[in-house]
Amino acid sequence: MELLIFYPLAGFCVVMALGVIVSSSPINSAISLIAMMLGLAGVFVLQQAHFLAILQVIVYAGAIMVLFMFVIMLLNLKSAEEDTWSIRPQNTYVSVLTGFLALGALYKIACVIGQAELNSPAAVPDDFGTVVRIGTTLFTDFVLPFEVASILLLAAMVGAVVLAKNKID
Amino acid sequence: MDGFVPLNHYLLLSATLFVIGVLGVLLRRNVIVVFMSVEIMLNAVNISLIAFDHYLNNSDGQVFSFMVMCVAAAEVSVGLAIIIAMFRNKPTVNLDEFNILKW
Amino acid sequence: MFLTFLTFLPLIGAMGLAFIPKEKEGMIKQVAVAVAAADFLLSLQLYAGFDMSTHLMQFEYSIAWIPSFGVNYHVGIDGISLLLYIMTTFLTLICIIASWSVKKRVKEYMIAMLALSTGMLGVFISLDIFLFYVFWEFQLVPMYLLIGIWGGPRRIYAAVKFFLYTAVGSLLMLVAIIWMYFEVQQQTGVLTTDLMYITENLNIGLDAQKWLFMAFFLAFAIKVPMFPFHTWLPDAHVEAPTAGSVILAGVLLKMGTYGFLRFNLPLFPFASNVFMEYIAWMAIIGIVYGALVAMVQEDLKKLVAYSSVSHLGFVMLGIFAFNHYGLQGALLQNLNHGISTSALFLLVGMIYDRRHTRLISEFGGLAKIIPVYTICFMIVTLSSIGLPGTNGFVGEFLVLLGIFQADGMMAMVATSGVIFAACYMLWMFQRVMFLKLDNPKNENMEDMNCRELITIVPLIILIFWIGFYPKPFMKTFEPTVEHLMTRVSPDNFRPKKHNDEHHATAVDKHEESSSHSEKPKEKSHH
Amino acid sequence: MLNLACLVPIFPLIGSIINGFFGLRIGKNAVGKVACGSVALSFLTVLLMFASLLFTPAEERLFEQVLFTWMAAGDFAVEFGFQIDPLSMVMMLVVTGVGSLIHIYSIGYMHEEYSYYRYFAYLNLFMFSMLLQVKGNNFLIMLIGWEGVGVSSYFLIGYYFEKKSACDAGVKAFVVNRIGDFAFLLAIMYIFNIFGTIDFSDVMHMAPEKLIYDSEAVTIICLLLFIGATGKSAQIPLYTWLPDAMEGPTPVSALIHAATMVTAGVYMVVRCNVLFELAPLVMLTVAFIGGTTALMAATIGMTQYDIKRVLAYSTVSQIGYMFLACGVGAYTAAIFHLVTHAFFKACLFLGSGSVIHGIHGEQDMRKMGGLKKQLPITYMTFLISTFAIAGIFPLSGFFSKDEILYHALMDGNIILWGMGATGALLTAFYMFRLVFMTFWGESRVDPDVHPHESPKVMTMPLMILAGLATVGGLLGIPLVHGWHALHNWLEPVLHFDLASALEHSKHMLHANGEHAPSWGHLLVEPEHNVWVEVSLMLLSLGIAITGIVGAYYCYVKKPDLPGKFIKGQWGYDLVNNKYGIDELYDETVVKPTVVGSFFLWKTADQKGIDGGVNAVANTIGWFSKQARVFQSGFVRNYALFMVMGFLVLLILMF
Repeated sequence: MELLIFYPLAGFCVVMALGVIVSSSPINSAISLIAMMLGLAGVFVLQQAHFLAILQVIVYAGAIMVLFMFVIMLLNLKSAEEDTWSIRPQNTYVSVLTGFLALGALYKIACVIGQAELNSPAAVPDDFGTVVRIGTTLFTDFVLPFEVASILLLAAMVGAVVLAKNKID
Repeated sequence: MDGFVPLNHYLLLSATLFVIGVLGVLLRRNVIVVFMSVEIMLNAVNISLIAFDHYLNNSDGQVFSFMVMCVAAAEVSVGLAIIIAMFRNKPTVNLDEFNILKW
Repeated sequence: MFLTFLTFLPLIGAMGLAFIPKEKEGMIKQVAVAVAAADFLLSLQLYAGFDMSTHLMQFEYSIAWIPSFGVNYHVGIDGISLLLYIMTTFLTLICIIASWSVKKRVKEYMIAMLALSTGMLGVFISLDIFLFYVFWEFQLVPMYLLIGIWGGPRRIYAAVKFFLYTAVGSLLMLVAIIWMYFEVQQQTGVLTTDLMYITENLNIGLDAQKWLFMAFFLAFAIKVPMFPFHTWLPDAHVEAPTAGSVILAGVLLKMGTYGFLRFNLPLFPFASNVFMEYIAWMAIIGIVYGALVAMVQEDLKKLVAYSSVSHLGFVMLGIFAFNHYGLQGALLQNLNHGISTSALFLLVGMIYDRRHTRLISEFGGLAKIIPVYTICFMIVTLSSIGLPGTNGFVGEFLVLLGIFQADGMMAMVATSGVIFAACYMLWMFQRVMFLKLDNPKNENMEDMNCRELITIVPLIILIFWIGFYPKPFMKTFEPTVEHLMTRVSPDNFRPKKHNDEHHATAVDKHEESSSHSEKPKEKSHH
Repeated sequence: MLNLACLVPIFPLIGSIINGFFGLRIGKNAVGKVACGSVALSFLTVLLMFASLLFTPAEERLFEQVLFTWMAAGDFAVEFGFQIDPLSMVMMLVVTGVGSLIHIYSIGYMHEEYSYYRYFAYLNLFMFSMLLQVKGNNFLIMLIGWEGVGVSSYFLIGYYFEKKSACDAGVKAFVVNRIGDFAFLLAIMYIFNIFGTIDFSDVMHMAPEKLIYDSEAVTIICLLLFIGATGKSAQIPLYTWLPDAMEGPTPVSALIHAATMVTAGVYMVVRCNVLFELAPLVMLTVAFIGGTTALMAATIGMTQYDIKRVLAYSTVSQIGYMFLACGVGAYTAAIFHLVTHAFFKACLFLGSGSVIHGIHGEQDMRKMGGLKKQLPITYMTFLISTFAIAGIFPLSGFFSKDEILYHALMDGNIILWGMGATGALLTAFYMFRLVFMTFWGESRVDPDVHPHESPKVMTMPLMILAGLATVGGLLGIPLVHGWHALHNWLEPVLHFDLASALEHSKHMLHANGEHAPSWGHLLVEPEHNVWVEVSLMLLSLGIAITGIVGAYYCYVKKPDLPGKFIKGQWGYDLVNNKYGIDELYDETVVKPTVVGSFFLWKTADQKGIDGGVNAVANTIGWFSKQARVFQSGFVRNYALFMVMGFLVLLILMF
């Protein structure tokens, strides 16, 4: 039952991820990425990580990707920017070579992963993956990292504002 | 096979997505697409974290994923700001054009 | 300890210079001269305290430096290095005085000169191979800077060429050093880089000797430079500033010949004998070749550089004659070349300062306007030709005498270099000093000033001193040569013709037959 | 008294140093005084020494003074020492005596020169070297002087250094001399190899015991020594420098290129007479080279118009006579001729200098003529010397030349005598051609020039030398046994016992297991036949007079005859071009050397060796360029390659 849901979802994610890196237009990439994020949210749900699945949709597919789309629109990008790259043949060779190498590596990884013995999930309590459970952990064991993360976000915000300002003076 | 997805399937998915992300980062010239590929990689890691969590009955991984998302958000906001700043100096998003630091 | 003090005094001086503000050029120069002069005067003390009756190391000082590797700071001098050492301090002083006309980055220049001095002095006193290697490489850097910063238009090319050539050679030497280091540990169980210990205790097989000899040979032959490895020299000389050329000719090249005497001969006596003939021929080719090429040069410095190749051919020939005359002649010729070629470079530098060109065709008729300069130039030229009565002759004659004992044919070809020397030097002299003064730019040239005279006169005095009374110089290396001879003498490696027993050490017959020339010509009829 | 020996060369050295360094400051007068004074002092010292040597018994007339050990290495040790024996005494007397006169003459001759001091510094330096050369007690000291005179001659020839021809001549002289020195150097080394010493007296003493008569070793040594001598003494094949050397001031030609330096080769051969006696083959060579040179130079001398060049070829020719004498073993005759030649040739050169001085620097004989009225003293002295050189009784040249011819016939063979006699004929001819063209006939002098007699300071030396040229023959009165003063004087030096030498050689050959050829015939002394000598004298006198008459006929009676005679003759052209030897050397030696050197520099050195090194560098550079693809400067590319590497590793390792 889970398998039946998992395989289409996983396949969908992989296809969309590939779509991100092969499509020549950044808009297409971005849309593929959104689709992949949504697919991943599904995978999260499968693993009982409901809270994160929601976050995935809200933060990634919502906020981050909107930002991407916004920038793409702002810069008014066309898809013809890859010309110089593909003109040089050795770049193509390198790409293909890297692709094959990646496949080979993936195969190796798969072999290693195949040895993993956990075939079924542990018995999890009901509140696994809920806001309560995550929140408790977050605010007890990981309170310091949490605060640090908030500072990071603050810094990022300030940084982004400063960088994006018209003139730096 | 009792209907559960084995852990290694998740890990394989994670690895595949990660490799795709890596390829994107390495092979694409468009800085925005590169950024997106980074996001793919981050997500791929998230899958692993959550899968392990589920199979080991532990919530720490989810907290980690949470952090990863935080970082991703911060990174994207700053990164895109940098891209905009760069674009102002040189109207292109082709990474090869940004070579003033090249020897 | 005294030796250490002397060696590092210039470096200390250089550090002191670092604290003087660079605007005070006068003060910088004065301090540099003071340090160099002190070093020179103190180094004369070495001669005074030197025991001329022994070949053993003197003024020895040894202290553990890197105990875990068995590296010692071990210094000392013997007859081979004593005069080279004093000459180094002497030429450093002269060079610093001669560098008064340097305008660019005076402070850095003086620091480089003094540091260079320490590096060179260190090479001559090191009795530990590791220490030797450190100094050997150390002195490259200031020299590289001297050429690269204060040199002529193609200075970078020349500096890099100089550096690379030398580095290539010395890397092979490093390999050989490491090999010996491990070998001596295997054989005696002692982990040491001490040269004296290795020389006495290391027993190197014949094939290994050959390889090691080659490795050291390459390093030193490039430095000397011997015939096919010489092309860095003209470039380096032409581009180097005057003082750089002087030091290069006067001291750096001597390090090559010194290396042969300190390492190749004592460490690999057998291989030395095997290669003797080839090296002697290379040296002879160098003599004739250098002279011929010098003849057609258009640039004064290049001419002198090629004449260096020729002169150092004599030195190498003397070393590889393997007899007293040759070795003593080579050691003396080493000094002579340092004196006369340095003087030539100084003199060329002087007209370069005035006219900013060294092309022979730009000059002519200088004898009329700068007579004192002409006299000095003439004397130095004659010394370089090897006129009897000047220093050049004594060394050259002993070398030729030595090689004549070994092989009359070689002596004949080598002696022809004497003719060519006259050709190129006199022709050059004529084109620069004589003929009509037809280049109007030369008309207002000033004659030598007091400072320049100070740099040249001591060299001229030495030219005649060694020419007429070389004994004070030659007696310093007599015992050392004696000792070296007993070690490398070909008789050790050739079967005694009249005796049945072959008590030659460590020789297999195969090598024997392939590598030796016949006995010297008929000695006398009994 | 003989201890003064070391002072003799030192005076001129001091003079040279004073003049060289302070010459401009002390003024011309003082310079002249210093220069002449130093040489005169040397001359006086030599006279004192001569006197004391004269009163030493003949067998003890060998005095060595060792100052210090010059160089020493192993068992090789050279002393810086002097040797005073009759031979060196003669040379010293000639050198300092003639030298003093020429110095005095130079005061007048060079008076107009700006760099007067330089001239005298060189001249004194020359005296120093020359004295060192004739006094040295071993080969190396001799070599110091030997090369020292070469250098001074280089400077003096190139004294007018603004003239290119003068400079070239100087360099040529030095380099050609160096070729000789090269051989000399090899000879010295060979001698040391055999004897273990290079001291003259030791070597000469040991030579009969250590060298086999006519063996390879002694032949090579003597040949090398002789090549050295040909360089210095301007003999075939190394004679070409001497005519060019006439670019120097005339007193220099007189002192260096006539009286003293060029005879050094003769001195050396005589000094090594023991060695040469052991090498009959070389002796023959020496004799033939000498004879050929005498003949050839004389022919060239007949065609020259430059007054100094005629004298130069005459010098070459006369030195050829000396070598001819050496070659037949008549060393006394050689030295005798050396001495008389020094007198009359110095006089001739100084006389020609006086002529040149009198007509303001003109050297071409075609622009002279009829000068005997204007230059009476010069003319008289010149004439006397010319008679002397032509060999007219009773002037000095007659005696010395005759002795040589006699020995050439008796100890040598008829060919050598024939060469000498022909040479004598030619000598008389060209010398009188010179006199007639210069002093007789119509004046062809430039009308603007008013010839004038030279000042006293110049004519005095001329007269003294002419006097010496007249009476010099008394040194060696022939015919009467025991009256040959020079022969008696030199006897201790030239004494050589051939019989015992041959005995030693035999022993050595036997020890080596070889058989000695029979040398018995060598020991037969030719008989001294007075009547042969007298008839030869008359014959040569006749020859000389024939030459003179011939010259008179051609140049006074019918001055247009030579012009007609020589027209279109290939032989004349050949001789006039000096047999093309200079051109031959230029083509076969000088040019190939220069071209070869250029080739070595441009092709072998820059393209070959340096090119090879650069090729290595370029190869490495090429590989680096290929590797540069990996170093694009883009961090992403580096990351790509890192990852590729990582992936490869991953694939390979797991």
